[in-house]
Amino acid sequence: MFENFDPREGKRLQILNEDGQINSDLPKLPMLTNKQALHAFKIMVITREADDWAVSLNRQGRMPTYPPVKGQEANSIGSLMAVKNEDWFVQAFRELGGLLIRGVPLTQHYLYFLGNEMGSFYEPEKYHVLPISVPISSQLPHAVGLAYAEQYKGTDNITIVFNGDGGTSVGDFHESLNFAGVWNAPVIFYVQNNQYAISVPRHHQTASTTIAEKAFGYGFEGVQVDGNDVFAVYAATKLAANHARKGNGPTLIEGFTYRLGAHTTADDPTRYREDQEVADWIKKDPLIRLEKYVLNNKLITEQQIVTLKKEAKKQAHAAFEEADNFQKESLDNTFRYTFKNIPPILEEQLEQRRELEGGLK
Amino acid sequence: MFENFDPREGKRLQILNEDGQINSDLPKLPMLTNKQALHAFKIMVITREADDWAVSLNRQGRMPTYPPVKGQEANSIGSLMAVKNEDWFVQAFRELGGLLIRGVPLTQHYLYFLGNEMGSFYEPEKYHVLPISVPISSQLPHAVGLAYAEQYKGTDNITIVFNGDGGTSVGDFHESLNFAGVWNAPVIFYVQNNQYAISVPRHHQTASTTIAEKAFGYGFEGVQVDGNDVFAVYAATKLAANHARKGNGPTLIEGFTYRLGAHTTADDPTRYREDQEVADWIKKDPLIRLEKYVLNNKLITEQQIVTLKKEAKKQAHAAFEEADNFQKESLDNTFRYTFKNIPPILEEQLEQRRELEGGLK
Amino acid sequence: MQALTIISAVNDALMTEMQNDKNIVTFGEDVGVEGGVFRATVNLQKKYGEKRCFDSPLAENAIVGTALGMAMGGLRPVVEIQFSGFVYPAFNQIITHVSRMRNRTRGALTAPMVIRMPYSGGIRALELHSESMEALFGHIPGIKVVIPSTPYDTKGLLISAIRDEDPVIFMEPKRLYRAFKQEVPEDAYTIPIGKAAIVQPGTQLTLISYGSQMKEAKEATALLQKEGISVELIDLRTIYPYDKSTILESVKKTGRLLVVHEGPRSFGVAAEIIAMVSKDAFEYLEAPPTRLTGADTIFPLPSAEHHYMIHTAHIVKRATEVIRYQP
Amino acid sequence: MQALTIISAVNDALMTEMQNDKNIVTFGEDVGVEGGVFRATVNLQKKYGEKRCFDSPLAENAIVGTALGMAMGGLRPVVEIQFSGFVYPAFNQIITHVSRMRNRTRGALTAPMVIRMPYSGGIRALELHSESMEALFGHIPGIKVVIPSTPYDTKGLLISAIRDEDPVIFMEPKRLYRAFKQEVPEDAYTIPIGKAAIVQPGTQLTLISYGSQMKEAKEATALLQKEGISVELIDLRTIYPYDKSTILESVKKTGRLLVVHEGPRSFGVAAEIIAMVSKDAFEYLEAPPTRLTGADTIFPLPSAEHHYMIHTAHIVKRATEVIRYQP
Ligand SMILES: Cc1ncc(C[n+]2csc(CCOP(=O)(O)OP(=O)(O)O)c2C)c(N)n1
Ligand SMILES: Cc1ncc(C[n+]2csc(CCOP(=O)(O)OP(=O)(O)O)c2C)c(N)n1
Ligand SMILES: [Mg+2]
Ligand SMILES: [Mg+2]
Repeated sequence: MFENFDPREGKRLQILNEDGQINSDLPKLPMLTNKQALHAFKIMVITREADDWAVSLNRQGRMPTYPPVKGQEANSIGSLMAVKNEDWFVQAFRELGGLLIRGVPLTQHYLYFLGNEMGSFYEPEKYHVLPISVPISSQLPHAVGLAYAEQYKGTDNITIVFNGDGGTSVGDFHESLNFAGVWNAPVIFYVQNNQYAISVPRHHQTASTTIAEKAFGYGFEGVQVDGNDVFAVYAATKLAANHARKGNGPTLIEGFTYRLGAHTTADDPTRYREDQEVADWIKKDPLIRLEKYVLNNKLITEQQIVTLKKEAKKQAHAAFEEADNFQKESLDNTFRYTFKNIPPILEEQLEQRRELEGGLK
Repeated sequence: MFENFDPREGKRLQILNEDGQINSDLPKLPMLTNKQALHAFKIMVITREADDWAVSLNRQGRMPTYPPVKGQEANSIGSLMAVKNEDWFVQAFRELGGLLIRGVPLTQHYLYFLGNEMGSFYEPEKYHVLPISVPISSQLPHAVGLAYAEQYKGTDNITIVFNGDGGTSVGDFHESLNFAGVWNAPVIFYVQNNQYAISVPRHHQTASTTIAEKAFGYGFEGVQVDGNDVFAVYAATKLAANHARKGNGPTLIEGFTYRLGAHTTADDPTRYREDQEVADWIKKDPLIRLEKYVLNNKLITEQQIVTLKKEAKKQAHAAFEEADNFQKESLDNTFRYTFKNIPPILEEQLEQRRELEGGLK
Repeated sequence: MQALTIISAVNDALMTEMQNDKNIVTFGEDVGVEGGVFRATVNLQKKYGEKRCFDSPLAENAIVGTALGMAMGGLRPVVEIQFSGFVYPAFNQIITHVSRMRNRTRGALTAPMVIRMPYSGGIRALELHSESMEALFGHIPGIKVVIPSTPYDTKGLLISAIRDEDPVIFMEPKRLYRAFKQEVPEDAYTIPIGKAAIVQPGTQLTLISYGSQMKEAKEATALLQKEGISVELIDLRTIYPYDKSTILESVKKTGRLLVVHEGPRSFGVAAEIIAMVSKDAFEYLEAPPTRLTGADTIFPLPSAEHHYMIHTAHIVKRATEVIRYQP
Repeated sequence: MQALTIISAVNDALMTEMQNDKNIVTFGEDVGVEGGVFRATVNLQKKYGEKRCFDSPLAENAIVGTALGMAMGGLRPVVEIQFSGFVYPAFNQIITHVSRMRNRTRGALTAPMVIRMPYSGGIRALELHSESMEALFGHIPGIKVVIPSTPYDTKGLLISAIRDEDPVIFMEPKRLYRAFKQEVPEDAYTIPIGKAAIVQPGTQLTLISYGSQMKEAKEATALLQKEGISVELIDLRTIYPYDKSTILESVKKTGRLLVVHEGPRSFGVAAEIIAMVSKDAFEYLEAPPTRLTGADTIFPLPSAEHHYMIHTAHIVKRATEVIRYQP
């Protein structure tokens, strides 16, 4: 389906260029409508504000370690817009935009990074989202299993799963793509290649020219898209989703992107990358170019954008306060969810712990 | 280096065809001399006899589970002839022919399958062989590490490591090829694709058309060779070895072959494969075609072959008797090699065990 | 009723439950056409089709990881690890996901799945085909670990494991796979996870074992009985969450404890049982609680495995010492 | 002499030994340019070059597996696992190869290598950044498991680990990485693996702990001392092979034992120590040997981690109970 964009020929799919213009000379591709483009923009604005706010909260000591999404938003926003609500969304950990597209409250995301397990409670019937997976790439097999289950149940739901460029080195990446190929599973592997795994640059991660080309070794297609172009991300995902839904199996999408911020708030990226590199990528910021697009196409006015950003900031602040005031997990809850029913041996430990904590209060 | 044999174009390297004829129209490739071809033949004969003997010993109850090599001999024989003695040879478990090329006594192979740890004692300075690795593909990272060590020490030694088609599904396969690519490590990955992993056919193992093409996803070349053609195996390995030795990094070689016997003596292959398939592959037997070659080229006479086979059988029988009479591992030895020096806690356990065993004698 | 071996009881449990619940799928290496290298899944593919019983590529990590995905997607996977010595590639999935999904998501997603694997030694097998490393699983919060020792228990415990809403590691004593037959009901039945069995009541010594080692434990119990020594033999059956109350009740009665298992001694199952008893039945202990276990060594290749295995006579010897102990 | 934290003692040990032995290489995720996310390997690449200190791709399994290859090839790799919660992908390499190569080959090939990793909780970290699963390693025959608790011990033990001819799992108490400084010699020195330290001699209770939990154990010892209770505090330092004789000598003197650690209780380190003591010092025990450990639960996310952690007051409470115990 991506004949015109074979990564082995050095091709990368870009629709919206850095100037906010739609590239001409492209074959026919699924396109975001104006309404969708505006929605993508709005979600990207709130994602950016929420992300920045988390980083500054961390500096204020009100938020533990947080991994910023800045610069990568188009990847999960564009791709989540290209699938339906019943399709499983398996997160890595930099998909805040996608979560908001899916309708997950921002509060929940904050709650998770505030260190509350309820941040991973995604109402299953409602969101079809898997929680953040901390061990890199270990979520990939889950996606393949979910895809199998949907196929088994005879639904037309597909699964989209994310990981990073670093994550392509992990055995799970290989095994998952391989299983998916053999099972012809309806799954999209979306790699956010943001050029670094913490401090380790992409070329220390793998010697292949692109990540997308790895797909061919598993018997299916891979495509590299400009991950800062929400149109390209949308188009590729839409094609891959249709492909999977029709029973034609998996696809690998490499979103070529950049993490503008630190790996996490505990990281100092100046140790391992050049200012110039960051400056070059800032020009490619997905938000800037989408803003140009919605303005050029008169989907919104400058003034409305100012308001939108102000609103977004407010929303982020409110969501954080809500999360911060959320009920803390109790001692009982730290035991109760180990199993469906607490076995006697654990009940006894809980009792002992209650006694210890009581004894100290 | 394998431009003319790109597996992605459906090409497979064959030099000696099933009729024992050298294919014409081939580009210039490293060729076995007559002397080498005869040596390969002799080793293949003894490998076949030794292997058959192990299988019948198992039926007689004198040999525990044994995995036959029959039909695959050319892979390890041809490739081990293409490297030098100081190059590391990392086994999977069907490389008896290669071991004999390396000069390892047949006795040692039998000893291993008789269940004696001394069967894995390969004098390090002499053989540069790693012991059989039971967990599929877990030996691959060791090969990459060895290759790194040789590079680090500044030698020109390379490493050749084997695994099976089933083994390509394991995460270690991916991680090892990936590390090797990034480190530009002097290593050859040799996959014996014998079409099955126990009962699981190759197409249930991976959806890629060939195994060889997987190499390109790691930034280096892969080639598929007729694994029943000792000339093709030799040529590909020789090219890959030179490539690695010159500092140009790894290569993946897929030997397209077939296991004529059972997976192990505990296996009944009629459960999962057709007689016709086996019959077709018997015609491609690497020994038959090499025998035709050495006869056609008058490197040996029919009579000499009869003698050779008789001698080989004798050798096998003698080697087995030697292995069977080898000193059994003592109680002390089952403890002594856990660490360089036995710690007190283990010394005490040994003492207790001595007492228990003594108490029963 | 039918007389079944342990291995056929595994197959029977799967046959029975797959009939009852169409969300059960079973897969792993060679489980489809081949029916498993030990024949545990034989005829399942024929009966239930390729979507419910099938071969996977060779990758234990992905077998467990995809099974978890299926479980979260509403299926009930029962996967086979060909030998317990090959489960280690799946450790990451087990520890970081399978055992935690319920807790991580506060119950939104769960992992009702079974990971079956043959374990235990003494069958003259290749390296890594003989180990007994159940204690590793016992230490992982969030999973249950079950080990049957009879055909009857095998069927009942496996069905319980499949019906359990939490992940269960189900370790099968391969040395006993075909060692003996026992009457096993044709219908489905369950044996509760977390309950030990008092195989033989007794008064002078509590002898605890499980799985493959139960054969020798039973023999030793019988031999000791002949010598007039009354042993209470307990089959642990569940390694986690283990049955504290049955153990404590027994030790409080006998005052003496011997725990026997194949796996390595240090940080093994016996350590846990003895630590628990030493605390909770401290005043009842009349002799040092004793372990008879495998050594902290690599399980030997076949020609020396007799140096590792625990024989009936060893149990008799240690039991006698514990019983004869006088402060 | 220099005053160092534990994390700088790690760095110092590497600096010192890499100078002494050019076969030492160190690698892992972010250990090169970045110098490790905790800065354990900072300046090593600058000083010793990219061939001796470098980043690897993100794959713990291959990090350990290639390190083993290097070790067999004559190098002395010291690899870093970024957090102990990410070591599980490497379990297969550790159990099926690293721990066995010497035994498998009857000494022809060996695995002199160190696998370093920060462990322990209480630092408000993300999931899987807080666990203490050392008991898993303790149960694997063929590896040594070392956990220091002070800067001085860190340098001495790490150098011992590097010089050891066998593989060592070196777990670093990350909660204490920067907690305090101690005088540490600039030259190389070793502290023997397998020897516990008597941190404070005492007569009424043997209190055993190690690693991250030593801080609270020391505080509790001091508090109890103020109340006139004499505690013998032992820092285990080596989990395997652990120091039986120091433990037994102490318990035989005090008659009372409390073992404290962060990791889960069941099948944990305390179980082993108590099982051993219950057998080998049975007649000396005047009170039930007691465990104070983490629970058999998933380590909570930051906002509830205080429900998991063991505080000084908890130790004081349990210690007092053990001391007050009357049969
Ligand atoms: C198995 C595992 N190893 C190490 C880590 C620590 N770690 C967290 S993020 C990260 C880098 C991930 O890089 P990449 O996959 O490119 O994702 P990115 O952070 O760039 O989005 C590492 C090494 C981890 N979480 N899991
Ligand atoms: C990790 C692991 N899983 C399972 C096994 C059991 N097993 C032994 S050989 C084998 C099949 C291997 O197939 P392949 O790699 O194609 O090699 P072949 O036997 O065909 O030479 C399996 C599944 C094993 N040894 N290791
Ligand atoms: Mg990245
Ligand atoms: Mg094969």
